[in-house]
Amino acid sequence: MLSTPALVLAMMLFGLGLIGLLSRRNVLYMLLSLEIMLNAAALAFIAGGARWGQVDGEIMFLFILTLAAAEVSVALGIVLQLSYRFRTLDADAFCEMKG
Amino acid sequence: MILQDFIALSPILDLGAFSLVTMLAIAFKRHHARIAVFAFLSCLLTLATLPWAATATPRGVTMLLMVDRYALLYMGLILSTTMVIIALSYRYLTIQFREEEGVEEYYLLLLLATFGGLVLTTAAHFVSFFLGFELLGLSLCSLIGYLRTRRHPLEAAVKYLLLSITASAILLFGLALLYFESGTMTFHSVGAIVKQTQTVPALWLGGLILVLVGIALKLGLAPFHMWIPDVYQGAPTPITTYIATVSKAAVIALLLRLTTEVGVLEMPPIVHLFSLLAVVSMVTGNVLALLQQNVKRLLAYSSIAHFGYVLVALLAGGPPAAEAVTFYVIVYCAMSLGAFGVVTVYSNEGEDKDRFEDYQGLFWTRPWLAAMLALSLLSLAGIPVTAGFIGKFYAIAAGVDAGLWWLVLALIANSVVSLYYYLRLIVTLFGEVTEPAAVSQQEAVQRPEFVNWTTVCSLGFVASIILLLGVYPEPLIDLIRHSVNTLLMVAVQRP
Amino acid sequence: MLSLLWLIPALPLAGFLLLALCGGRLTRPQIAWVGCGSVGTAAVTTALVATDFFRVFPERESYQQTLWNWIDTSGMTVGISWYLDALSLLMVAVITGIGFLIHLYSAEYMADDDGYARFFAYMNLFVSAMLTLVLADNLLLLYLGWEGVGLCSYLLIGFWYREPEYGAAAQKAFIVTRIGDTAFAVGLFILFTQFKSLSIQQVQSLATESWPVGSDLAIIVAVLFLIGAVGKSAQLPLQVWLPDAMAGPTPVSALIHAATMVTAGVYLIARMHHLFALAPLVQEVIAVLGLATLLLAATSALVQHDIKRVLAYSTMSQIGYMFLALGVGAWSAALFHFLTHSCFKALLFLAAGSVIHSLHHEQDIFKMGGLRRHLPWTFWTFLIGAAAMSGVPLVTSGFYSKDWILWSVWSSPISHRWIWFGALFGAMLTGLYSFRLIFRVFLGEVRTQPTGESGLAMRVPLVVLAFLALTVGFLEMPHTLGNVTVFSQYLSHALPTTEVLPGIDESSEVREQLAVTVAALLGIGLAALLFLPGSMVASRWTDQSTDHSSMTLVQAGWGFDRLYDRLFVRPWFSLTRHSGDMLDRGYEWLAVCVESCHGWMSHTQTGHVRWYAATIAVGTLMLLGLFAL
Amino acid sequence: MEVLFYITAAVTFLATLRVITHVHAVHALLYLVVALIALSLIFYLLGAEFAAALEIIIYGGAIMVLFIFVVMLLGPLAVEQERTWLTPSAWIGPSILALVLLGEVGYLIAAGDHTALTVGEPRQKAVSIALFGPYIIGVELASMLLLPGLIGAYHLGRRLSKEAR
Amino acid sequence: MALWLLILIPILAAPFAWMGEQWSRYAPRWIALGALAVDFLLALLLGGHSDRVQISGHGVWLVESHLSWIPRWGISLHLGLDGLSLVLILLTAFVGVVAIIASWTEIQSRVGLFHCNVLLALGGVIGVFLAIDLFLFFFFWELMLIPMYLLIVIWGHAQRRHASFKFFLFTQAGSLVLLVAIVALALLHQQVTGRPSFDYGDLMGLPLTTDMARWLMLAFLIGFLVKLPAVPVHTWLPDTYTEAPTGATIILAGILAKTGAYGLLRFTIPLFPEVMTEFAPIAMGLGVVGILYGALLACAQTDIKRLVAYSSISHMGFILLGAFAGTELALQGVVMQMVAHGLSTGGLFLLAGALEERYQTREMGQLGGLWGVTPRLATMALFFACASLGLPGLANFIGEFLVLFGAYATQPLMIILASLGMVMAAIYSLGMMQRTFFARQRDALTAPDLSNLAFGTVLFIAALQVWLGLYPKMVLTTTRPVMKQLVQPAVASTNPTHLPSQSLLSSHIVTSQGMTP
Repeated sequence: MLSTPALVLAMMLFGLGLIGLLSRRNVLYMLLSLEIMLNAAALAFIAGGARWGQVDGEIMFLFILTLAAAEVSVALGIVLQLSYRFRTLDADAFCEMKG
Repeated sequence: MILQDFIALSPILDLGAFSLVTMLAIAFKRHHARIAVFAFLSCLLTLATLPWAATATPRGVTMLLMVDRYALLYMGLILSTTMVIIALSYRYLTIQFREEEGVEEYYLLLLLATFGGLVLTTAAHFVSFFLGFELLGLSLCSLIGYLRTRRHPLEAAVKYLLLSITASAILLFGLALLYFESGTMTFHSVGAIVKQTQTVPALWLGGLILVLVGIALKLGLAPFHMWIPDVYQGAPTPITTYIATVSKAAVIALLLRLTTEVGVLEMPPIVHLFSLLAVVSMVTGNVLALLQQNVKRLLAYSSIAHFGYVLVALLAGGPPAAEAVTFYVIVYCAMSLGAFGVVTVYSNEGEDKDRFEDYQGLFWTRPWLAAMLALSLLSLAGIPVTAGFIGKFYAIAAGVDAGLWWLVLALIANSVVSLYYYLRLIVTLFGEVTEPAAVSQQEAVQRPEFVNWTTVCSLGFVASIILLLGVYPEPLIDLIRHSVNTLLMVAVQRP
Repeated sequence: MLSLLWLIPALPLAGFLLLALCGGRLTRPQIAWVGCGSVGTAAVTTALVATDFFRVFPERESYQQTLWNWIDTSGMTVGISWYLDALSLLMVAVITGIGFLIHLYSAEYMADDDGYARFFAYMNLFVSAMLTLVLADNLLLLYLGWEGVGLCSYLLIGFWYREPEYGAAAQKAFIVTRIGDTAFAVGLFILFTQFKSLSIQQVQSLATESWPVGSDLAIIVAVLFLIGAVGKSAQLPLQVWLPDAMAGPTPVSALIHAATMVTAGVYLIARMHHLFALAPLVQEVIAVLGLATLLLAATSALVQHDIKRVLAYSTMSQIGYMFLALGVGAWSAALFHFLTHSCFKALLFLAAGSVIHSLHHEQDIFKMGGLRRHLPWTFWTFLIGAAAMSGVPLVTSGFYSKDWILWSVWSSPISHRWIWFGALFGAMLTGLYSFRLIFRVFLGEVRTQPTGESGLAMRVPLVVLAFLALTVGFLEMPHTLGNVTVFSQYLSHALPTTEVLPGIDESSEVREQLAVTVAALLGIGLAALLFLPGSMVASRWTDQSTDHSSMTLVQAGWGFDRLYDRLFVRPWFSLTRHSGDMLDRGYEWLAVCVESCHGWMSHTQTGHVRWYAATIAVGTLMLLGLFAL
Repeated sequence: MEVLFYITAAVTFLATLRVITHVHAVHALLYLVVALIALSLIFYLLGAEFAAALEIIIYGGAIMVLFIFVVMLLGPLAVEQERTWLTPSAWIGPSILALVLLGEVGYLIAAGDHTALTVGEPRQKAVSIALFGPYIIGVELASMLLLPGLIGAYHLGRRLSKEAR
Repeated sequence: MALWLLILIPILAAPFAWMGEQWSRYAPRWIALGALAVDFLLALLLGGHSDRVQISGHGVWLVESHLSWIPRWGISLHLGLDGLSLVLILLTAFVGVVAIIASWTEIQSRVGLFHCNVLLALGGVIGVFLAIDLFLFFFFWELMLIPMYLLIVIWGHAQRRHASFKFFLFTQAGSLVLLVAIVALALLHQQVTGRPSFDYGDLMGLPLTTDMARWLMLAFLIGFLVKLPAVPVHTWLPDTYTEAPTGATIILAGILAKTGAYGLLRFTIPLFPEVMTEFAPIAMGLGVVGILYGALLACAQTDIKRLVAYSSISHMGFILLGAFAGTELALQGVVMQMVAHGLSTGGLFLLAGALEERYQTREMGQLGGLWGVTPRLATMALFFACASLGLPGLANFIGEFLVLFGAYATQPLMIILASLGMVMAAIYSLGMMQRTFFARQRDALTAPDLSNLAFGTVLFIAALQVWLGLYPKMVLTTTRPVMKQLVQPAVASTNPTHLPSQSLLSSHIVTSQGMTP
C-alpha cells in the first residue's frame, strides 16, 4: 500500500510549508506556504482514506478545499488593504503593536 | 433526518436561516439600526428555541453533530453573549463608521461566527469540528479587520489570519494523523480504538497533540499565546470582546467534549501536556500583564492566564471538571463582557481608549462606568461577591478534588501575581484626575451618544449577572450539573 | 475601722484622678490642698486602721480585705485584696506619714512651677501605687504596685520634660528597673505554674511544704525575685539608674528615691522571706551584693560634686546595709534600718532641697559654703540627718539601726567575718562623706548668695523629720544599751527572728558596738581633717584631686555606666540603627525579580508575526518531542 | 506503480521546495501549480480520482488564479518587468517537472490498468452517497463557510468610495 | 435573623452614608455612627438576653441562624454567635466608632464614600466573626478587603499605592492558601460521607490522616498568620498602617488583625487537634520571634505610625503564643489581648493621626516638646504608651500576662524570651514619648489641642482600658465556655507525659512535683 509513503510525503510537504511560513517575509509567500500546509493535511487525509479504504478522507479533502477557497479570498482582501495602508507586504513591517 | 433531528438542530438551523435573511436584507436595503436589531432578534429567537430543542435531546444528528443539554447550555451562553456584544457594537459602530460605509455586514459576520460557535458546541466529528472551527475563525478574521482603513485593525487581522490558518493547518494535520491511525473520524470511536487496544500508537498521540496545539492556539494558551495581545489590542473592541468570550467558550465546549469522548485524560502524556500548558499559560499571562500600560493588552494577557486556570479545572477530569470548567467559562464570559464593555463604551472615534492614562481618575468623572470596570476586574481577580470568586473556587475545588496539588498551588501563586495588575488598573480608576485624562474624559462625556440605553442595559445586565452569580450561584450550578451529565453519558443514541 | 483599709490606697488615687482630670481648673492652693490632703487623710486613716489593728489582733496576725476578684478564670484567681500585717502596716505608716510631710514640703517647694497640678497628681499616684505594693495580698497586685511606682518614678524624674537629659535619666530609670521587673515576672510565672496560686501567703506555705531547702526551683525563683528587688532598690548590678534619677525635683528624690520606692526591694525580700529561706545560697548572694553596693556607693559618694548625687549614692549605700541585713537573715534589722533611713534620708533630701531652693537651683557643693548663718533651720536639721546617717552613737536613730545590722552580721551563722569588716569600713565612709557635705555646704565662706530661709511649709517637715531621725532609734535598743525590743516584738509575727551564732557572748557584742562607734566617729573626724574649711588638706582636695583619672572613675560610680554603655547600649543602638526589616527587603527583592522577569518576557512580544509563527512551530515540536516520542 | 508514486512524490517535493525558495511571486505560483498537479496525480494513485480532479480544477484553477490576480493587482505590470520575469530560469524548472508529470500520466493512460489502484466500487458514487448521506450537514456547513469568505473578501477587498475618487 | 441584622445594618447603611454626602458634610458621619451604635446595642442585646443553648456538640452558640445557600457544595448561610464572637463584634462596633471619630476632621474629601467603605468593611468583619460555615466565613473574609483597600488607596498618604498593593497581595496570598485548605476539608467530608460540607460542625469531627491534617493545618495557619500578622509574613503591616488614613489604620489594627486571631481560635486549633501539639512549638516560636522582632524594629523607627505598627506586630506575637499554648488560661489571655490591643492601638493611632493632621509629619525627629503645646494629646499618648508597654492595671497587661502565665507550663524557655519583649516595649514606648512629647519644643510646632469629641473618645477608651484592666471579668466570663471547649480536645489527645518540653526549667518542675506529697 502506498498510504504510508503518502503520509510521509504529506509530512515532508507540511514541513516545507512550515519552513516557508517562517522564512518568507512577504505575506503573499506566507499565504502560499500555508496553502502548502493545508494541502499536506489534505494529502494525509487522502492517505488515511486509502489506508482504510474509506471515502471519508476524500470527503474531508473536499471540505479542506472549501476552506482554502474561502480563506484565500478573505486573505487576499486583507492583503489588498494592507498594501493600500502600509504600502508594503513585508510581514515584519506590521509591528506597531507589541510589548 | 427525521423531525426529532430538526427539532434538536433547530437552534443551528434558525441561526443559519437568520444569517441568510440578514444577508438578503442587507442586499435589499442598508440600514444600520434595523440590521442591528434584526441580528439581535435573530440571536434572541434562536435562544428561544433552546428549550424546545432540549425536548429532543440528547440526540446525535447524523454522526456529525451531537445535540445534548450540554451543547444547548453552551449555545445559550454563546447566544446571550453575542446579544450583549451586538448591543454594545451598535453604538460603537455608529461612531466609528460615521464617515465610512458598509457597516451592516458586520452583523452578518457576527451571526456567522456565532453560527460557527454553535456548530462547535455540538461537534462530535472531525468534519463538524473543523468546519465550525473555520466558520468561527474566518468570520472573526474579517471582523477583526473590519475597520479596514485603520492600521491597527488591519495589522491585527493579518496576524490573526496567518496564525489562525497555521492553527487550522496544524489541527487538520493532527486530525489527519488521528484518522490515519484509527480509520474513523468521530471523537468517540477515535478514543475507543485506543481503549480497545490498550496501547497508544505514537502517530495517534502525535496527531492528538497537533489537534490540541490547534485548540491551544485558538484559546491562546502559552506558548501559543503570542497573537493574543496584538489581536486583542488591534481588533475593534466589541470584536475583542467576542474573541475573548464566544470564540473561547465555543472552543472550550469542544475541548471538553473531545477530552471526555476520546478519554484523553486517562493518558499520562496528555495529562502532563495539559499541566505544562496550564502552568506555562498562567505564568506567562500574569507575568506579561504585570506592568502592561494598555488596558486591552492587559486583559489579553490576563485571558491567557485565565485559560490556564480553566485547564487546571479541566485536568481534574470527570464530572467535577466539566462542571467547573463550564462554570468558569460562563463567569469568564460575563466578566470579560464587563471589562471590554466598559472599554467599548468609553472609546470614541479614532483610537480606542485603552491607555492607562485615559482611565486615570475615571471614578470621579464617570463613577458608574468605573464601578463597572472595577467590578469586572475584581471578578477577574476572584474576589467574593463577584462571579469570579465562585469560578475560582470551582477551579480550586476541581483541582483539589483530583489531588492536583502542584497545579492548585501554581494557580494560587499566579492569582496573587495577577492581583497586582488588576489592582494597578483599579488604583488608576481611583487616582487623581490628571490633565490628559481630564481632556479625554471631557471629550467622551461631551458626545451625545456616549451612553445610551442599549449600553446601559447591556452593561447593567452584565453587572447583575456578575453579582448574582457571585452571591447566589446555585440555580446556575444546578443547570450546569444537569447539562454536563449528558456529556458524560457517552452511550446515547448514536446513528 | 479595719474595713477602712481600702481607703488608704484609694484616697491618694482619688486625689490623683481629681488632679489629673480637673487639675487645669483648680487654683494653686486648691491643688496643694487636694495633693496634701489626700495623703494626709490617708495617713490619718492609717492611724485609725493601725489602732484598730492593734486592738483586734493583739498578736498582730494579719487582716485581709478583698474588694473584688480581679482575675477569676481558668484556674487563676487573683483578687484586688489587701493584706495587712505588722510588716505592711509599718510600710504603710512610713509611706503615708513621710509621704505627707514631703507633700507638705512640696506645696511650697514647687510653688513656682508650671506643672503644679501635674506634680501633685504624679505624687499622689505614686503614693497610691506604693501603698498598693505594700498592701497587696497577692503577687500580681504587688506587681501592679511595683510597676506603678516605676511609672511614677519615671514621670517624676522626667518631670521637667523640656530637658532632654532629664528625659534620658527617666527612661534609664524605667528601663533598668524594667529589666528587674521582667525577671520578677518570670518568677511569678514559675510560682503560678507550680502552685496555681499567686497569694503571697499561700505560695510561701506551699513552697515551704513542697520544696526542700536549697532545691533548684527555689533558688531559681529566689534569684529572679532578687533581680527584681535589685533593680528597684538600685543595688549592684542594676544600680546605675539611681544617681541619674536625681534629675527629678528634690521632694521626689526624697520620697521616691530615698524613703519609699527604692526600699521596695527590701520589702519584697522581707515579704518573701520564707522563699528566700529555702535558698540560703541566694541569701549569701544578697549579703555580698549588699556589701559590694554599700562600699561602691560610699566611695562614689565621697567624690561627688552634686549635693543630690552625694545623697543618691548614700541612699544606695544605706540600702546596701539593708540588703546585707536581709542576706544574713536579720529581717527585722533590715526593716529597722529602713525605718530610720526613711526618716533621716528624707530629712537630708528635704534639707538639701531647701539649700538648692535658696541658691537658685545650684547643686554643686563646690559653689556652696557658709550657709550655716543664712539657713539656720536647714543647717541644724541637715546636721541631725547627717549625724543619723553616720551613726553618731547613742543620740541618733542611725546608730541603733546600723549597729543592729552589724551585730547581726557579726553574729549570724551564715555570714563571714570579712563581710563584717567591709560593712564596718562602710560605716566609717558614711561618716566621712556625710560630714564632707556639712563642711562644704554650711561652713567656710559664702560662694553663692542664698535668698534666705524657706517658709513654714518647708520648715515644719524638716523639724518633724529631724525629731524622728533622732528618736525613732529608741524603738529598738540592744540589750547592752537599754534593751528595748519594741520593734522586733512588733515584727515578730510577720518576720522570723534572727538566728544567732551559738557561743556569741555579750562581751563580743560590746566590742562590736565599740568598733561601730569608733568607725563612725573616725569617719567624721577624718572628714573634719580633710574637708573642714581652713584645714590644710581641704584646699588641696578641692582643686586638683577631682581631675585625677582614678577619681573620675570613682566619681562615675566605678564606671558601670560606661561599661553598660559599651556592653549593651551601644550594641543595641547600632542594632536598631542598622536593622531595617530584613524580611521586608526579601519580599521587595522578590517583587523586583518578577518585574524584571516581566521586562524580559515582554521583549518576546515583538509584534513580528513570523516570530509568533516560529514560537508556534517550536512549541509544537517541543510538545511532540516531549510527549509523543 | 510504486515507482510512479515515488517519482511523483519527488516532483511534488521539488516543486514545493522551489515555491518556498523562489524570489519571484509569479514563478513561485507557477511551481505551486506544478506541485498541485503532481499532488493530484498522487491522489489518483491513492485511488481518489474525484479528489484528484477537484485538486486541479479548484486548487490549480480557481485558487491559484485568485493569487495571480492579487499579484497582478499589487504590482505595476510593466512590460519591462514582464520581460525580466520571462527568463529561461523561470520556465525551465516548472517545464521539466511538468514534463515528468506528463510522462507519468501518459504511462498511466497507456497502461490502462485503472482499477488496480482503486478499491472495487466506482469511488465517485461512494463519495457522492457519503456526501449527501451522513455528511449532508458537512456540506451545508461548508456552504456556510463560503459565506464569510465571500462577505469578508467583499468588505475588506474594496476601496472606500471616497478614496477611489 | 437577628444575626443577619448585625451584618446587614452596616452594609445597608453604607449606601445611605454615601448618598448622605449630598445632604450635609456631616450626614455620612452621623449615619455611620448611628449604624454602628445600633449594631453595638443589638449585639449587647443578643448577648445579654439569650439563654445559653448548646445547639451542636461543637460550640456553645448563644444564637444561631441556618439557611440554605449552595446545596451542591453543602454550603449554607450558617451564622452562630458565641461568647468569643460576641466580644469581638462589640469590639468591632466600638473600634468602628473610634475610627469614624478619628477621621472626623481628617477626611474632608469624598466623605460619603469614605464612610460607605468603612461600613462595608465593618459589615464584612462582623460577618467573619459570625459565620460558622467555612465558605461563608471565607466569603466575608474576602469581602472586608475591598473597602479596606479603597480606604487606603483613595484617602491614604504619599506612598499609598505601594502600601495598598502590599496589603492586598499579602492578605490575598494567605487567603487563597486558606481557601484551598477549606475546599480540601469539604471534599474530604465528601469522601467520608458522600456529600461535601463546609459546615463547621460537620468538619469538626472529620477523621483525617496525620499527614493530611498536617498540611491542612499548615495552610490554615498561613492564611491566618498573614492577617494577624506574624513574622515572617508581617511586612505588609508597617507600610499599610503608616500610609492608610487614620480611620482605616484604626480599623486595620484594631479589628482586622483580630480576624486572624479569631481564625486561629475558631478554626485552626479546633479543626486539627491531632497535629496541634506538633505545630504548637513552631507557632509559639513564631510568636516569640514576632514579639522580639517587632519590638526590635519598633525601637529602630523614627516614624511614629511605623513605630506603633511594629509594636502591633510585637503584641500580636502574644496572641500567637497564647493561641497555641494549649491551656485555657493562655487562650483567655489571647481573647483579652485581642480586646486590649484593639483599644490601645485604636487610641494610639487616633493620636498619631491627630499629630500627623496637625503637623503634617510623622517623623518624631521633627516633633518634640509637644507636652506643653497639646497637653491633652500628650497625656493620652502617655496613657496609651503605658498600655502598650503592658502596665498593670490596664487591659493589655491582663492579656499579656494571662498568656504568659498560661503558656509557661508548656514552653518555659519561650516565655522567658517573650518576657524580654516587655523590656523592649518599655524602650520603644518611652522612646516615642520622649522624642515626640518631651524634650525641647520646636518653635514652629503650635497647633490646637485635641477637640472635645476626640478627647472624649480617647478618654472613654482609656476608661475602658482601665476598667478591663481592673475588672476583666465581663470579657473573661463571656468567652470562658468557648475557650474551655477549645482546650478539651487538646487535653484529651495529649498524653500528660508529653506536656513538659525538654527545657531545663520544666524538668525541674516535674521532679519537684514528684516530691510533693
